[in-house]
Amino acid sequence: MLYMVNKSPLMYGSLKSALRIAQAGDPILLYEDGVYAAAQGAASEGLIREALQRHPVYVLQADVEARGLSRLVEGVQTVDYAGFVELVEQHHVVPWL
Amino acid sequence: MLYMVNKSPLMYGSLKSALRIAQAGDPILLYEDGVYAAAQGAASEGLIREALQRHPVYVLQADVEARGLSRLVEGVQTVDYAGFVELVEQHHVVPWL
Amino acid sequence: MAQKVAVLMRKAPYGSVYTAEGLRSIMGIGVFELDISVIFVDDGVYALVKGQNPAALDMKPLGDSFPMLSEFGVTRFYVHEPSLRERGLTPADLVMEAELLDDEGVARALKESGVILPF
Amino acid sequence: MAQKVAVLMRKAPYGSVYTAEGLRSIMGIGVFELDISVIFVDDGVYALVKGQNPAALDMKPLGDSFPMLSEFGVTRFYVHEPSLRERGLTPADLVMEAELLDDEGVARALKESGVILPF
Amino acid sequence: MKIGVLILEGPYQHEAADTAYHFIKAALARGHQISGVFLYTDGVNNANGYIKPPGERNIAQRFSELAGQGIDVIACTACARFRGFRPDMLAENVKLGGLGALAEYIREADRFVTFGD
Amino acid sequence: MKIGVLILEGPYQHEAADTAYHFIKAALARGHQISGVFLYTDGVNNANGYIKPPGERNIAQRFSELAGQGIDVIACTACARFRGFRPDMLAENVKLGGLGALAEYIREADRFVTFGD
Repeated sequence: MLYMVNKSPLMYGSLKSALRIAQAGDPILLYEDGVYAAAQGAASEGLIREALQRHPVYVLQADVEARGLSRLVEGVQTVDYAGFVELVEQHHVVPWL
Repeated sequence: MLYMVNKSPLMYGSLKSALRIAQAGDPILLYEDGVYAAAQGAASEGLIREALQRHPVYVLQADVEARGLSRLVEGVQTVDYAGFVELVEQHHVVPWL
Repeated sequence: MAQKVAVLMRKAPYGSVYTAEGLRSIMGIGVFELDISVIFVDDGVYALVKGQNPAALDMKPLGDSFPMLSEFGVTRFYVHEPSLRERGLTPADLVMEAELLDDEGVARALKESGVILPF
Repeated sequence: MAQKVAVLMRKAPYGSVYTAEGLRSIMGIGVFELDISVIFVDDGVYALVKGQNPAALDMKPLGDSFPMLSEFGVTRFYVHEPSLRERGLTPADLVMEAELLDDEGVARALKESGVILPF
Repeated sequence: MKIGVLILEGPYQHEAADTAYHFIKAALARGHQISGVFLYTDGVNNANGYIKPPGERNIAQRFSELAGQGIDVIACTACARFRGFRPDMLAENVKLGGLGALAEYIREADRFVTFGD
Repeated sequence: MKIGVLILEGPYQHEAADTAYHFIKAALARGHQISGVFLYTDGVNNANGYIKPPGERNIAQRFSELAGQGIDVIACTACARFRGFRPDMLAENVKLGGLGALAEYIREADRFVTFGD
């Protein structure tokens, strides 16, 4: 299952909650304001590093660029909208709105 | 200043953030989904108990009733819309949306 | 075989329309040969709390509508037990019986449905 | 004496319209004899990050508009320093210089304005 | 006192417009004046006179009634264009206007309250 | 593959309708079919043909164009009544419909994606 998270991690509990439910190996897609979770040096970095131990973690490129996020936590993979679609081809989708 | 919080405390960071900024004596009004923070036995109870040490804490009655909240943390005061207006008479307003 | 759908309720009622519309969507699509389960996680569990009375808000109460979904053929209701506990609630506080699930149980319930509708 | 207004920016840009509309509201009301300050707290500090480029979203970049608010007579910009730090950011990451405030400083800046417009 | 109100969300999706309405009614009941209600961003949709919710509260009618009592209720013109909200959709007594109206409500008000999400 | 899409938020206020559009375009570019786009709750406002954003992306036009390419785009009738959205406001090729359309898009889809807040 592809868990999709679109909220910033320091003001919203949705990433933490999604990670609690998602099973090892389930990919996590950070999109819209969710991409802030991949920022290096943020207080959420530990959460993402833990997530990377159990999940492939993706960020949506257009949302990363929009927000001027230049330094992403190592191991986080960038996908464009085509890559987003590819993830959806491979997995059923759980939008963690 | 009257700090107004309308989000639930376990999924949103707004109560915690408002309490970080509000100065001792500033009243806190919990309204809309914010009233869940006053629930007895919830994981947010510690946060409210701490808040009560420094602030008068109010919940909006109509929102409490709507959500079936029957057990409120001791010390939290209930106001109706008229009481909400009274608080606004006494204080400038900081909606912590 | 009917397509399986999980309606995932994660939001609190009344502060926003999602609980009410999640409920309405179940009644709306439930008559069209879909195999629907409802999963309450995070603030979504508040939807099932007993004694909701939004009369002063001039809104309609939502809680008691969930048990009536059985009339639409919806009988599988799951509640994330940790979400309940963190909110100081027990199954006795809810308007209906529902199967309690742990984290893994929720993941499994989601996986059993190809389609997740989040509200 | 002009009424003091504090525009309180607490939300991240692009995911929702609030940052853009907070900005637009400042330009819109700034011409009407109001004494406006802008306070960035929580995710609001993201509004000032350098290098924003929402071209692929077909949206307009917001960051560089804030320094131009001086043309509307708005010159007091405050950034909550803990919010910045928790996001792994430093003043060098921002599009403009702003006064850094601690918790108490933000409370004081809010108190100095009778009117708070939250975005 | 004079109290100004800003609403940032539309009808039904969020409770903001409901809370604003109940607050305004209570403020009037306590003898206060409302310097104005400004409907901004999605808030403009609260002024849509075509709203017809079967068997539920009519949020547009509420603001129309307040406006009918002489309270200034103004929906942001630019937001309206973004949202396909045309002048003919305006609920009775509600008007379209620019941010100058918001500035005026702020200047006149002893207190100012924003309702949003 | 066949992919179904549900949108729960209106235009401009949240990024949901933008993300949905870019996702649908990319899905089409990869050769997929869209079983349908259902506009629910505030999502119906994405179908408002009167949207005229000066100098900005026109979100209604996007969905109108998708519908013009033969993709089913349906806005929820009941939500429309709640929001004062009348049939004459519909962007070209977009239609009003009930939840049966959503059920159909779900049944036909190999994947189903919801965009909201």
